[in-house]
Amino acid sequence: MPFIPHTPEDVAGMLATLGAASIDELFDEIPAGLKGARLAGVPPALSEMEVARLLAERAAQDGRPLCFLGAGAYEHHIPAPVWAIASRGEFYSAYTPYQAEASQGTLQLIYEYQSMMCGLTGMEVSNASLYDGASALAEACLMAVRANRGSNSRRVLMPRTVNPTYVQVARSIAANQNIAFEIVDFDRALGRTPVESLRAYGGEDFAALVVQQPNFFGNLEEVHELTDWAHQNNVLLIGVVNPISLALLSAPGQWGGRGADIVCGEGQPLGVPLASGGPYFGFMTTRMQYVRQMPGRIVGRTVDIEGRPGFTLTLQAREQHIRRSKATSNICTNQGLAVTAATVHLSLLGAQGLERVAQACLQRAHDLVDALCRVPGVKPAFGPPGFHEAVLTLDRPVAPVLAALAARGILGGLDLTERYPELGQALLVCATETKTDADIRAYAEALAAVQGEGLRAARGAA
Amino acid sequence: MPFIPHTPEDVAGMLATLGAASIDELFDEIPAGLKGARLAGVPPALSEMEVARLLAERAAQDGRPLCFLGAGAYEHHIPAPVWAIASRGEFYSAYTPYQAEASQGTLQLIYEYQSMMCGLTGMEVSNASLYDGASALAEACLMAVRANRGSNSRRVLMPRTVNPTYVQVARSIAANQNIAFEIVDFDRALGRTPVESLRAYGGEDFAALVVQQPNFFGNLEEVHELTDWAHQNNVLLIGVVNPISLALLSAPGQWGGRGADIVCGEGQPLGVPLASGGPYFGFMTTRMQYVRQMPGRIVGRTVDIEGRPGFTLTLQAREQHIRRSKATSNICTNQGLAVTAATVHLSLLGAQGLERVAQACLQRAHDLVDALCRVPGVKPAFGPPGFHEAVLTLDRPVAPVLAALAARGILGGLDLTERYPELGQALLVCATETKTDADIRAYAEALAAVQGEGLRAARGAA
Amino acid sequence: MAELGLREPVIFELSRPGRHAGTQFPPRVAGTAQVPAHLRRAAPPLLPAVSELQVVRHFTRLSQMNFSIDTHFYPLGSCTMKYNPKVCHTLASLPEFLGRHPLAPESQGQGFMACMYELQEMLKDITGMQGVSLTPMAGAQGEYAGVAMIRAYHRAHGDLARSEIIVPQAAHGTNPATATMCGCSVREIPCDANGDVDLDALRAAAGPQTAGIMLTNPSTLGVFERRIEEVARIVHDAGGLLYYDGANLNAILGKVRPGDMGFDVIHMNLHKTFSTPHGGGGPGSGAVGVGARLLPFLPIPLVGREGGRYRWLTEKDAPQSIGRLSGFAGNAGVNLRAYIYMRLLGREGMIRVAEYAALNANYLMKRLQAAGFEAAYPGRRASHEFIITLKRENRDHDVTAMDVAKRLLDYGFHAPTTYFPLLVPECLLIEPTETEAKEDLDRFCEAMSAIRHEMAHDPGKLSAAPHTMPVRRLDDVRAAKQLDLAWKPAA
Amino acid sequence: MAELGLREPVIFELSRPGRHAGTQFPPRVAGTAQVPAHLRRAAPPLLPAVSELQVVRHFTRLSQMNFSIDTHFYPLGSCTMKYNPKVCHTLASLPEFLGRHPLAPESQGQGFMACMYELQEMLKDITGMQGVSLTPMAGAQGEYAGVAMIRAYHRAHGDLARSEIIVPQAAHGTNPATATMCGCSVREIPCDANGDVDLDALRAAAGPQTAGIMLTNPSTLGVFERRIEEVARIVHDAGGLLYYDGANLNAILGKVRPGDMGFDVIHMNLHKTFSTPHGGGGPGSGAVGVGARLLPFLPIPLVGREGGRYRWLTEKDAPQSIGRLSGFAGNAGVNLRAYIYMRLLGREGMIRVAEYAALNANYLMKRLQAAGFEAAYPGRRASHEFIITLKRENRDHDVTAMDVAKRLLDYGFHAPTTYFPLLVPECLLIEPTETEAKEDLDRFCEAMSAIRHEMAHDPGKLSAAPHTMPVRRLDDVRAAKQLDLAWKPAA
Ligand SMILES: Cc1ncc(COP(=O)(O)O)c(C=O)c1O
Ligand SMILES: Cc1ncc(COP(=O)(O)O)c(C=O)c1O
Repeated sequence: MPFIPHTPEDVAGMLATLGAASIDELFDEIPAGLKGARLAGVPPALSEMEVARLLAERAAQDGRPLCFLGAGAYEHHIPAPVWAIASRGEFYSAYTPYQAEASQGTLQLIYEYQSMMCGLTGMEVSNASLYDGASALAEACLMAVRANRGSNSRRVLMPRTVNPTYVQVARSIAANQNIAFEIVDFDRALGRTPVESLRAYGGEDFAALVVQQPNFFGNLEEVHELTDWAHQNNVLLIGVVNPISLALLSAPGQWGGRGADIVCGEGQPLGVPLASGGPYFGFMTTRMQYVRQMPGRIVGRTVDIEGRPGFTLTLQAREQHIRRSKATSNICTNQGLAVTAATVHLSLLGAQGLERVAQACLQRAHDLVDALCRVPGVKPAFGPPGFHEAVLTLDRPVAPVLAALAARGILGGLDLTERYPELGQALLVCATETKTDADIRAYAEALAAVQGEGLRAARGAA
Repeated sequence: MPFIPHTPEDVAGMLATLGAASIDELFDEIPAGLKGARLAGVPPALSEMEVARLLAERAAQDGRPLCFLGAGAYEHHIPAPVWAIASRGEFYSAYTPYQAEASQGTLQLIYEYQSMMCGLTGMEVSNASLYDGASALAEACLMAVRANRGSNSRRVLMPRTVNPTYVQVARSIAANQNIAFEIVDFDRALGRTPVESLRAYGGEDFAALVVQQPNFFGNLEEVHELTDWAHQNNVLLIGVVNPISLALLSAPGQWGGRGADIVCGEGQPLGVPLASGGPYFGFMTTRMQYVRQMPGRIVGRTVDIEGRPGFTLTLQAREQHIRRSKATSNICTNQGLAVTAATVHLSLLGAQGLERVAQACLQRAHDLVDALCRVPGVKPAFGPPGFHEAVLTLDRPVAPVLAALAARGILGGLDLTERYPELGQALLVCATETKTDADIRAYAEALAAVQGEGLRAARGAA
Repeated sequence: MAELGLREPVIFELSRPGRHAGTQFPPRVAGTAQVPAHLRRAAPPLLPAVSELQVVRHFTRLSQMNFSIDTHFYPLGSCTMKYNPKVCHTLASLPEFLGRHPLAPESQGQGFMACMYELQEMLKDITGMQGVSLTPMAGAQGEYAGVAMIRAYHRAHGDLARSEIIVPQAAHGTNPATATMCGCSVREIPCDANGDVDLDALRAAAGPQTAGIMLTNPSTLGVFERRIEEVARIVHDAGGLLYYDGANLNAILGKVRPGDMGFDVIHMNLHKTFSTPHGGGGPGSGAVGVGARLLPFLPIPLVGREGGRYRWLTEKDAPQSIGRLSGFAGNAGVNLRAYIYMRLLGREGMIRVAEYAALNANYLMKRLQAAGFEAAYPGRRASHEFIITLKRENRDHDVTAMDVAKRLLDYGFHAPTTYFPLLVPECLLIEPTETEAKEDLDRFCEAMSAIRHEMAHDPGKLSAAPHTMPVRRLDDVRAAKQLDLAWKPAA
Repeated sequence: MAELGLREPVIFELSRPGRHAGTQFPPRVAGTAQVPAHLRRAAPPLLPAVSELQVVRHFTRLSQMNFSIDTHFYPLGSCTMKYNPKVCHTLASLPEFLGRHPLAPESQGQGFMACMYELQEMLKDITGMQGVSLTPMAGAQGEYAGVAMIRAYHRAHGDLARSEIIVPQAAHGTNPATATMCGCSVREIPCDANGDVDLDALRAAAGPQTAGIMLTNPSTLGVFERRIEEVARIVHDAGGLLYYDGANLNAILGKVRPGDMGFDVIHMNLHKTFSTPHGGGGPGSGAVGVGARLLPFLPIPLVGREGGRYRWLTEKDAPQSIGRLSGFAGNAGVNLRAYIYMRLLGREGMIRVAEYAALNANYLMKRLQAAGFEAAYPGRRASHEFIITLKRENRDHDVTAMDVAKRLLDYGFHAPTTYFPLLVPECLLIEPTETEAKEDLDRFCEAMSAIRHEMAHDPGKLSAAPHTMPVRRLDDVRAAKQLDLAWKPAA
């Protein structure tokens, strides 16, 4: 029987011990009328060999196009040791480390992870992960409302330069607690959130201001000014950051005079494959003063009865299994395995490697924008890219161009036309350190060809 | 520095300890005139990311054709746990288990492996592996010459139904010790070695007779008769067997009245990927009475000073590191990792699974021969396949047919024309449990198309 | 210098300035792109500087300090720690799957989407539901989705007053926490002495303020709620909806379907029943299934099928959806693993899961009872799990459930869940799962018997346990008081 | 019942009739194909019947009983236990590489063959040779190929009397064993007190019967043969050829080339210098390189390049070849790993290997000397390895090199090579390799000092060591006397 080790003798012996005539008898407390599921919709069992072949065929269907898509999920080199280690059975098949003494491996790893995330973001404490970047922002908003003792507001200032999907998710999760988002517009020329646009909200009461750095367009926000404005107005500052970019960019803990209050983001760039969108992991760091408002698991270092250092889950009084309806969040299972990968990843890169990656991402985005904007009809929407993404505008509808590129094996970026109509026929493109000169050239040539075809088609039609 | 952990401070401190001014000084015993290699032929270092991309491109070049090639290397389903376990660092990156107490994992595994190989072959003792099937046959011949106390001969009877490459390898390795092979012909109709063909050698002195079961053509030898003949003539019987086939076929230990004396073969079918031919592993089992003539490592079970069972390398007095020029073989490093895979593989399949695989291989070969022989111009060279291989004859030269099939993504088999000219335009095809009805149909259709094209081309030319 | 222990320094202690794993750095790219000075990072982040071998060795050694399914029997109740087939990971890690960008066009996703579509369909059939969404990223988020749908449903019907969620005392902590997170208030109701819901209390609680009830059946008491149809009637009659916490689906797979019991919505912990890994704390996947009434509210995206092609269903297709809960489409890779597992099990295999999970649980309960342990609900069948209460042992020998848990580690077994559900004193919630062999259950019984013997004859062994782990018992109080949550370089 | 130890039953003890890992069985195939009755197996083979979880758990637990590079410092002399980059395994395991049949046509092998061709070229350059064959499957088989080529060369020149191989005493056991295997006789010559070859003895040994000399330089004494040019002259003048045992190439990579020293043929242990894994006893790869004289004799197949395409060179291209040594083309996957490693190192990286290997060895030797240990060749530079002799400690405290080796395990270090080379009494051959950090060398010194202290103050600790491993010291004599080489079911 697949995965079931019982021999006929085992079963007979066990039933005898139970004084039961059949296994089915063990289900005799289920009302007879309810019992029995035919599972007609579940196909018969396949052997591993057959499943392997099926999945290999499905995978082959999806191919391996050259990817210039970003928008929240980024292709990076993942060192081979990362998943060699994360796939080890002792990490892969362990539960949440409830029995600390039998889980020191996972616990020490999480402690190291927390330390690294604090280091990266310049904050004092980190949790052990949230589901993903989008839901982490939702949790950050909920947390800010709880944590901001100086405010009674359930309103959060949300710039339009924040990833629109994140805003959707934050809304899905926070709206049920009557938390509202005040949308803040951006500067059309610069593609960022001018502190002036906040001035309008001066005397009003808000729990928090969200700032994404680099923002959804790949541009850099004036984080220092924005943070200072927030603090001057009793508003907590939630930073949404790309962890790779932090090798180059000001740590949120150093934003403005006092630093951000809550920092969150998507951990995927740290060793987690694109993989159709998950499992990724959300990270969250904050000041020590807010630690009891933080959602999620936290690991602490302590000592055993012999005084030797060891690690354990701590501050569990915030959590659902202890505090139940009064917990800081309902989160329980989080993203341990992805965190394992990220911890190995960060250990391999270190500050120096991360900086090399970040610098390459910055440069590659510049190179990409330069190359694409040499194609007739393509223009940058704003200035040069702030990190690895940028918005371009085309002289024609974006969707057919992307479809034509896809047919040539190139994922050309994200069509922004619906989400940001004010930008016109806009396209968000991305290049990370994985892209070579040849890749960028291939995209530019394909785009030129597609634009040219369009031109010819248009001429033909005229 | 790639893989080197030394910081500048480390280096300075270490050189200071050594009283050396530079690392280069440590090489001052090398005559000056010899020193210095420019390594102009070695390209500059690449990052892991670049190497990964290069290798992915190279792999893509080679593609994944549908494979009906066998001839000593067989495509089988490899359960996912096999390499998940064999790839664990503790197995992958350990040395030969010289320090038994710190290598009980590898040692116990090898003991289990030896037990399984004894079980499969029906013999009493197994070594821990030889390089591959071909070189295992070479070692078996050398061993037989040492072990056959009743013979002074350095001659070995070698049927033509033994894999011709194995014979080449045995010759490369044994000829330098003046061991000669007497080639025994096969029955053209049945494709096997008739015991009558041996009768001619009656009164002569031979150290051993080699019998491959199933033989190179996929046919079954009359192993009982051949073994009895050997023993009647003071000749040791070396069996070359496919380990998967042993789930169905008579165990060599049961061949004839007394059983084979030395059994060897290629272990690849037991969980080792095709992988361009290696690393595979050779296995060898024998009777207890010959254990001291056996080449290779052997693990034994013993006890520690507290009486607890444990495992250790044993009978090392046979080996080069103890016996030096008088060792049974020069073999040292063997194929531990492949053995690890095989041990996991055999544990997963067990006798029942192995029998299912073997039965499927047998049936698939029948199905394949049936399907292909329905194509005009294709005929079986002998009777139905004995295991998973069979020889077909075509009505035209084989090479262009295979090339045309390859262009359609099908590896159609091995061209025997040069090796066995007496068989005419012959082709060795193979089907294992991995081949489905659809695969076999695809081959038959492609072959029909290729044969048809040939026909048309021939007609066109006429 | 001490002999070898399993102690391992914090990775920062291996760090030396100038050391690195340089092959992992990308090649330098020519160019002049720069971050404006005022936005540039002032000092490099505190990260370790170590060699690749140090990284591999450090984390390999850390891994060896874990108990896990691959190394130990792990009967952690309510967690379904069963074998995670290796092939699920192998196949989900095919390069094309790993490399697929979540926003890739549907033309580059038909293979992946086919798997997701079929998974939705299978989960519908298993639960007896009408629609399934795979996006919730763990059980708790599935619960959130479920309660949010219930709220949306009531709102859509103008039923704005329904904001109370009924939760039995035995419920998992995520249930009440979810209700709160969804802006609802929580009304806890007791269970009776047999572990069933107190129907009178339920009747009293249900009313026009009732949004719904959250129930897991079998409950976390390890017993099947026999009057489930009555429960459903009461709640439905009061205008509320029924939420099924499907974390424990392993107990009833192929035996009874939540949809048939009258539930309107269910979340499933694919990372339990469908054996995707726990990874030391995730990832999970909390797919939700709904009956007809809640169909329009399912969280997006869903995979639809039209004319043999698969496509994403989004806001436009589902305007009443409770919306998005994740940045893309949930924990896709976990869903893929669950899909693979389900194809391996097939129909027959799936039915066997509950059967052998129940057989193992009932057998182990019986044997532990025979060894002198007290079952919390001795008159009841165990489901896939059961509770032992040590209140007698606590009284007689002053040992706690925690002592027994820690001592079990020394015997080579992961401890059962302790102190949950909260309403049973000194409890151990034991879930052996179907993938463990009878011999291992027997060995576990032997260990429990040995510990029982120690209670009377060597109680210090228990209170000081564990003795053979990399650390002895840890000081949790100190951990929470003297917070040390991140490594700091020695000043 | 005992507390947890790392003991694990033999897998057959987990076996129960009727148990299996059924998902691994292929689907049943319809049909009537049968083996003739008289050739059919009588009874099923003795193999374990276990579940997939049992297999995974058993072997995972066994793995944890190993020391390995991924878990421990492993200074095993002459074995070059350095970091095996994970990426080599990952990339060699790409599905196309794993799936490629060795007899696939060249059109389905250009990618793989390009790697092999480039590997041949790099190895030529590194060794200063004219041609390289990758087919030998380990060092010893590379040696065989080398000596066989030497014999073939003499034979081709009608020089049939040359069948003696000169081997210095310090040589690895495979050297004399290989010579015998190749039908040669062995003439051992001594080394002088400094570890160099005794030139007078060499002169006396060399003559018309000399086929060649097998040498490793630096020798297994851990020192560089300084008069190598003189050695070469003597042997060449006598009409013999020079064989370089390149197992220790790690010592000289980028510093000096065997071809430049005058060697005619070399084998390389790619599994040492080029960091393919040792796998608990293989696989290896013993590629051979030759100078112009031996080019025609290289074992086949080789990869050739013509007009931008790669093709196999076989019997037809190389009629004088010593032939085939493996069923296909050697340990292709090991060669692929070596290729990947070499591309990662690149030219600069390769030169650094020897530099830092030498730095680590010399540093460790110096520190151990400072701690009171006696180096076998104190006046010499260490190469990549060096020898400590415990003859004094053996005399004064009755401790053996084996005792120290076993005790080191307790301190968390794999033991150095013991009792090899045979000519140094109570020796430890120590090879730290370049991938170990200074701190680890320092910790090793501390352990050795602690053990030194124990010799005088607690000698029983040593003679009874190890104390912390899964087993205590094993009875090797019993193992060889009461042979238990395969599991047998209890009668
Ligand atoms: C009964 C029950 N409900 C809900 C959950 C929450 O699931 P998750 O941890 O995936 O959020 C769990 C598991 O922890 C559970 O056991
Ligand atoms: C010096 C020396 N020569 C030859 C060999 C033999 O190499 P292999 O074990 O690969 O056959 C070894 C390694 O064991 C060695 O150290």
